[in-house]
Amino acid sequence: MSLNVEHASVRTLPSEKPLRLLDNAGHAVTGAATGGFGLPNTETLLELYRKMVVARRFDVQVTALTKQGRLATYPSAYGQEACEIGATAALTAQDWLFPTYRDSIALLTRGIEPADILQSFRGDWHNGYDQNAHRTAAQATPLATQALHAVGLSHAARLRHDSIVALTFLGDGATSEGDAHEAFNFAAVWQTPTVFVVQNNQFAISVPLERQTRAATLADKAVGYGMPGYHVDGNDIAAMYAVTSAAVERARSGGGPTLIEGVTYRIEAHTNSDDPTRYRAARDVEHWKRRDPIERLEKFLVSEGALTEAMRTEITDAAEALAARTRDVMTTEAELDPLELFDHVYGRERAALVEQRAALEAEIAAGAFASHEGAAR
Amino acid sequence: MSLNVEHASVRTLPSEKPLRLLDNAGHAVTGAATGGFGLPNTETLLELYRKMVVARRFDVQVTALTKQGRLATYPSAYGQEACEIGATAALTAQDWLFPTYRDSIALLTRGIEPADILQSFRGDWHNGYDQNAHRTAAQATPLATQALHAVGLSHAARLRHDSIVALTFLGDGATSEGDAHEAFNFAAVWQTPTVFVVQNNQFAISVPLERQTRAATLADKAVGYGMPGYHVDGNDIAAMYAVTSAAVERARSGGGPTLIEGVTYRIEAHTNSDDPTRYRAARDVEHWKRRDPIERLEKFLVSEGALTEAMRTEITDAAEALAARTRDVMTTEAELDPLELFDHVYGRERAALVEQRAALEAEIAAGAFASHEGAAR
Amino acid sequence: MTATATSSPAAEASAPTQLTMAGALNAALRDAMAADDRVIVYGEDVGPLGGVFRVTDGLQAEFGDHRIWDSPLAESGIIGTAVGMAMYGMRPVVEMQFDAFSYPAFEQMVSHVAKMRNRTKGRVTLPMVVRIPCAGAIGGVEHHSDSSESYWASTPGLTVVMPSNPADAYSMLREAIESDDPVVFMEPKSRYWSKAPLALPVTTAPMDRAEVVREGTDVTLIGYGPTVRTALEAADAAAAEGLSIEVVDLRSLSPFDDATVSASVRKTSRAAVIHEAAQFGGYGAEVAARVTERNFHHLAAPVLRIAGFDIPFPSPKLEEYHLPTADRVLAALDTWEWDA
Amino acid sequence: MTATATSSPAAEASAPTQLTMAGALNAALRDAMAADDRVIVYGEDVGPLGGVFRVTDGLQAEFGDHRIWDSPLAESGIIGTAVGMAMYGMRPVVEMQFDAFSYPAFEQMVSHVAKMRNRTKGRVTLPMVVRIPCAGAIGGVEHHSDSSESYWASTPGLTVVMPSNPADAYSMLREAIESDDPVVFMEPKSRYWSKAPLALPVTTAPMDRAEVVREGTDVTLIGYGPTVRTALEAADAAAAEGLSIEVVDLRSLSPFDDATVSASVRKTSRAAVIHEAAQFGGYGAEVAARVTERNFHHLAAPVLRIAGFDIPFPSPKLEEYHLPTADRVLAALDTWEWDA
Ligand SMILES: Cc1ncc(C[n+]2csc(CCOP(=O)(O)OP(=O)(O)O)c2C)c(N)n1
Ligand SMILES: Cc1ncc(C[n+]2csc(CCOP(=O)(O)OP(=O)(O)O)c2C)c(N)n1
Ligand SMILES: [Mg+2]
Ligand SMILES: [Mg+2]
Repeated sequence: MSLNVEHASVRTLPSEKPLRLLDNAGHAVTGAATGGFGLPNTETLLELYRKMVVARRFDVQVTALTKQGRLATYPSAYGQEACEIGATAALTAQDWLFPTYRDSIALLTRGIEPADILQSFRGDWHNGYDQNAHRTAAQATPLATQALHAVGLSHAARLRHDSIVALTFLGDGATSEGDAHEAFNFAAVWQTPTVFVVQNNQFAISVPLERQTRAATLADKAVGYGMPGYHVDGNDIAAMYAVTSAAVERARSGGGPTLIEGVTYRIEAHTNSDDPTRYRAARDVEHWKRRDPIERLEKFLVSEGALTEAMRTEITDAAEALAARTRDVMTTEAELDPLELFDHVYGRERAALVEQRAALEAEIAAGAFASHEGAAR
Repeated sequence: MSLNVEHASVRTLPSEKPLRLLDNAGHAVTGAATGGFGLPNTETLLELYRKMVVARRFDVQVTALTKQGRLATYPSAYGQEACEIGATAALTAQDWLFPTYRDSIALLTRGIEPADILQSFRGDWHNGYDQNAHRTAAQATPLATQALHAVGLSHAARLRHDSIVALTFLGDGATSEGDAHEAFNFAAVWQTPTVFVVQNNQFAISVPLERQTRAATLADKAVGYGMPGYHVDGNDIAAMYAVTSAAVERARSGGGPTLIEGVTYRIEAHTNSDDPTRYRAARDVEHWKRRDPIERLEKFLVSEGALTEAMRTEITDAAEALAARTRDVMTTEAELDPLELFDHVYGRERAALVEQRAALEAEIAAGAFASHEGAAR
Repeated sequence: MTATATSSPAAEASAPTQLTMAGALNAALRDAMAADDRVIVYGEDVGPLGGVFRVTDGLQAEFGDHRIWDSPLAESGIIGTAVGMAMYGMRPVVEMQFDAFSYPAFEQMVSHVAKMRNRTKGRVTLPMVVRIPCAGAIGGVEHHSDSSESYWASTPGLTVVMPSNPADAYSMLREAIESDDPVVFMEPKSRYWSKAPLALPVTTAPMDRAEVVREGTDVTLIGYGPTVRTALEAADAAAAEGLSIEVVDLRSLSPFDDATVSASVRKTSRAAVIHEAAQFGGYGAEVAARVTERNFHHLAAPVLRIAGFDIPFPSPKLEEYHLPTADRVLAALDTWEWDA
Repeated sequence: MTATATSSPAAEASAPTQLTMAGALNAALRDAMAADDRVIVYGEDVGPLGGVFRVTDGLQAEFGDHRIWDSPLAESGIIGTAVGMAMYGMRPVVEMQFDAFSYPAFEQMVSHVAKMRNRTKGRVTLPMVVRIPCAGAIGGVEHHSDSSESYWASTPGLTVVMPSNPADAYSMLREAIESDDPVVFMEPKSRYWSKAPLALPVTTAPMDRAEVVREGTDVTLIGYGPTVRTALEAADAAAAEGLSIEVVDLRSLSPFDDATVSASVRKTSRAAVIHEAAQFGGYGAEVAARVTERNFHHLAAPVLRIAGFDIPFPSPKLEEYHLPTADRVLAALDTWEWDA
């Protein structure tokens, strides 16, 4: 493969009205508003519905646990389920996901255990799951930085003729960072198999979108990189799934990167330590609650007769079981070994760290830490 | 003034064919290709012509002096005169210019003395002219960083109801840097009176444009920030001047920033230490030499009967006089005072620097530096 | 081109009230903004929210969004535009939300903020303040507890200060804003909620001076920001055992107040420096090196460094093992050959 | 997911020829690329141009543009994508064109490159090398002569090395590329054209070891990169005056080879460290601090630092006043109380 690029560059403006396959009442949309994308089949929609319900329950549970002081922090994705899950479900298990702190429910969708997802938010260790096993990078906090990692990994795969795709989530706020720009540009120039999903949830902590950009849509940014951009109703999981699936397929077949903006809303506070009453009106939140992504799909599935009572019960039970499991793990204290602090800084042993480790070990043995009375190993 | 922004954002794609008012044969262009811009009047064009001729002579002179070892380095703007001067001439003396290392001839156009421009390239001091007197920032080397300074300064002016404009130059390569993106975005969100002029000279040192972007034009980037973008023939000074003047006026009247791409070519090596034979063909350079910006305007002015022989002689004489002055100052060694190294690090005196200054003074007095035998003050 | 200042009558001194460091900083910003309309404030979430630590609380309501506003989310953009604002004559006070989120602005800080005066031979000065909530001990998740001070302090052209208490916080921030040189103003997060009775406006020692905050005769403990309290706790505990510890609060990391520190060390003949940052290449290295250079023949023992381990900052549940404590300080002093 | 290595037969040792440091680095890259096809090289101008210092000369012609290519002009992009490449199992070797142009990548370096292994409990490692042509003394204009080593060396999680001669350049770069930890590989620009007779492949001491490059009994001079030569010059000059100087080439800045350095210092009882970077907060502070901590009672005098002034790097015509010279080193040694 040569890295020489052909000169064709995509130069189409995304639709100013967000693409949509299901309207807020749960009716299938037809015509131009769909951007030519077709509704996923019922089986797929049922699976997406299940994933959203389970994720919502998880998210609500974790927020509750956080309020009880069980977690150091938790950035909720309540209301963003269609974006998070619609996009994530478009990946295969071989593909890579590069998530942010916001995207815990996407991790859940990748099959990662609650206990492992929440290790970082509980404060046990910075990251708690096996990145390689799940092909899911550690949740990134420094904004937009992970987008470059996604570009690099997917380019490496392409160099190896390994047809995987990397998808990364970005917030609306994160699009302002230099790294977002550099990631879009590297991906476009190198034509890497990368999908950028901007979850435009209208806020960066307290800062509303109009202080973040003057672009008509965040998807418009794609034009400046010569890549396709899609402006999508981010509370319509059918649209998010369809558009992302197409982007993933294009990437997989050598067609390069895509920028997708999902227009959604952050229903909860930024994190538990935030106070949104300082910067937004309750009625705005109410407005968006009436555009709930789960209800929308539910209405459609019910109207289609696809979602039975039995299914609902089964899904609710599964969600409750997961919530219970989450409560259980979060109410059991993890065994932490402070000496492990020294074990993963370098692969090669360093004399200075061996010394420091020994010093801490001696302190612990001497009972310097209440939480470790006599517990030194 | 409130910082609240209205929601209108510009969402028009720049023309894919560069805007042009004079074609390469020096004929006035009519119709859509002009983008509706009108040809500047003859007086203005004559003045621009004169500035280009003088600048070219200066640039050639400095390159020659550099080859003689009189300067540490010199990034030539040969071939980019229409961009450099067309854009710069659109400013008033009250406006600010934020140039890069490439833009020495723009400085000349601002009335800065050759000796002061060249202090940095000769290696005397990092910058040699009075930034405030000329409202021209120090030439920036870290790419794209100065664009943010331009945004900040012009925003400050706007906050003070001071109707000045800041114009900054960027290279095609520099548009890949995160700072370019952040500058475009801050300017657009704050609606600052800033004009960004990207001189697309096809190369970033050795790296050609197609490895830098996949966008159809660099001006397309404007769309992603909701600001107007113009794709202009950068070897047509009439177009560069007209488009920049309009952007400056829009900025001055509160209409916000503009991104202008001037398509041009770097005829010389990146700097004297570069070897362009390694990465581009001589015939490409020849092709662009036949699109010389000065010749183009000259043909037009001659065909219009506006440029007389007497004028030509007068302009050539002025150019030669400047070249002679440049040779003179560059062949006289500047008096440098090494103790000044300590004088401009902080405004407030620091004991450690006083000590270090005294130590150097003693070394010099003791004859430690051949170049300073007994010359300590 | 240069913005001119408006001045309002000097604020009347108020009766002492209990004020947190966050409150003192808020008052300093308010008073500076009232005194000089060239003072403008921006950053991430500093507007309606009042900053994630509420240091800018209420200021937008009071001064309007042309004096204090939320910028787009980009740190290099914040610092880079502040350079331009300062060139115009404004006095921008910008906030980096946490140490680690100042890193995207590193190039602007090192290549421009630090160098502008020098490269222009003093013609262009940058009267700007970069506020950085710093360090750990607040149970912050990943990237929220870095100690970035040595990056800044080792960069010629920057002035770097860190208050340890509400009175200094007020006084030093006012002075930083009035300075014609750019100042990196570091605010120890774990001290934001520490209180002191204060009558504002208060003027403490100049911000480039270290202060002896507790006198002693046997050992000099050098701290700054959050570790001044650690040093004082160690001094208390040591006093009970008959060891007299002098505590120096550096306050200014760049410049370093050699006179005050050397005087103390020459008196006690023993010194140790305490900081949260990793020991290797941390700010304590400079302290130890220069104290030793200047006072070698007065020292009875090597200058010790009690610092974080040479590891990335730990997760919340493990930070207590990493951070220097009074016990750890005292244990370190025990390693000296006291009879040497 | 993990890229697997192809291996080619080990290169045959060649007959010694004169090689510059740039040439040795070029050979190391060529041999590493030939030996392991996971090794890829990219950065600004590294392709057809062969790098502004010609360190990658000829490599694209030899290995093709899927192994070595020009990236867009964005340093954070270069480092950030290299993180992703390394996660996949590649072994990217990327170039920052000059020290000062690595600063836009500071966040990626500090928050990701340095921390990835730690934050993932060792599950994700980053076998990548960041090459940085460093320091001054080549008459470079503004921003082309910075010494950034203390920023990197003080960041836990990074390994930082700097060769001072062609043989080490070859051997250490090969070792850095083979390392599973990310390595900041600093190349002193002023030594690029220094020559030595070399038979390749050459293996010198492991890259985490300091080396005594000249034995002596009276003073230990500690240098790295460009200042090793300065130290050797000083040693030559001092020898004429009957002073026996031992010279240690640190080679590795992080980790620091305490064993080698302390052994030398205990023998000579006097030490000085030399570097180009500003003294305040420079790498020499760590050297002085730890050498003193570990050898205080063996030291007859304070550890000296002969370093750049605490100023931004000067313009070409003034750099000679700033850079440490052998004369300045010898003058500094004269400040010691030699009879103490
Ligand atoms: C480089 C950087 N700067 C600042 C922060 C602090 N911070 C954390 S989240 C956040 C807002 C992000 O907004 P957005 O990108 O829209 O994502 P959201 O939280 O809405 O999902 C900020 C400013 C950070 N994490 N990284
Ligand atoms: C941040 C940064 N990275 C790298 C460099 C080194 N460098 C100097 S000029 C240049 C090429 C710039 O190309 P372009 O922006 O197109 O401007 P031109 O030189 O063509 O005018 C490079 C890579 C730099 N000055 N700053
Ligand atoms: Mg958001
Ligand atoms: Mg260019």
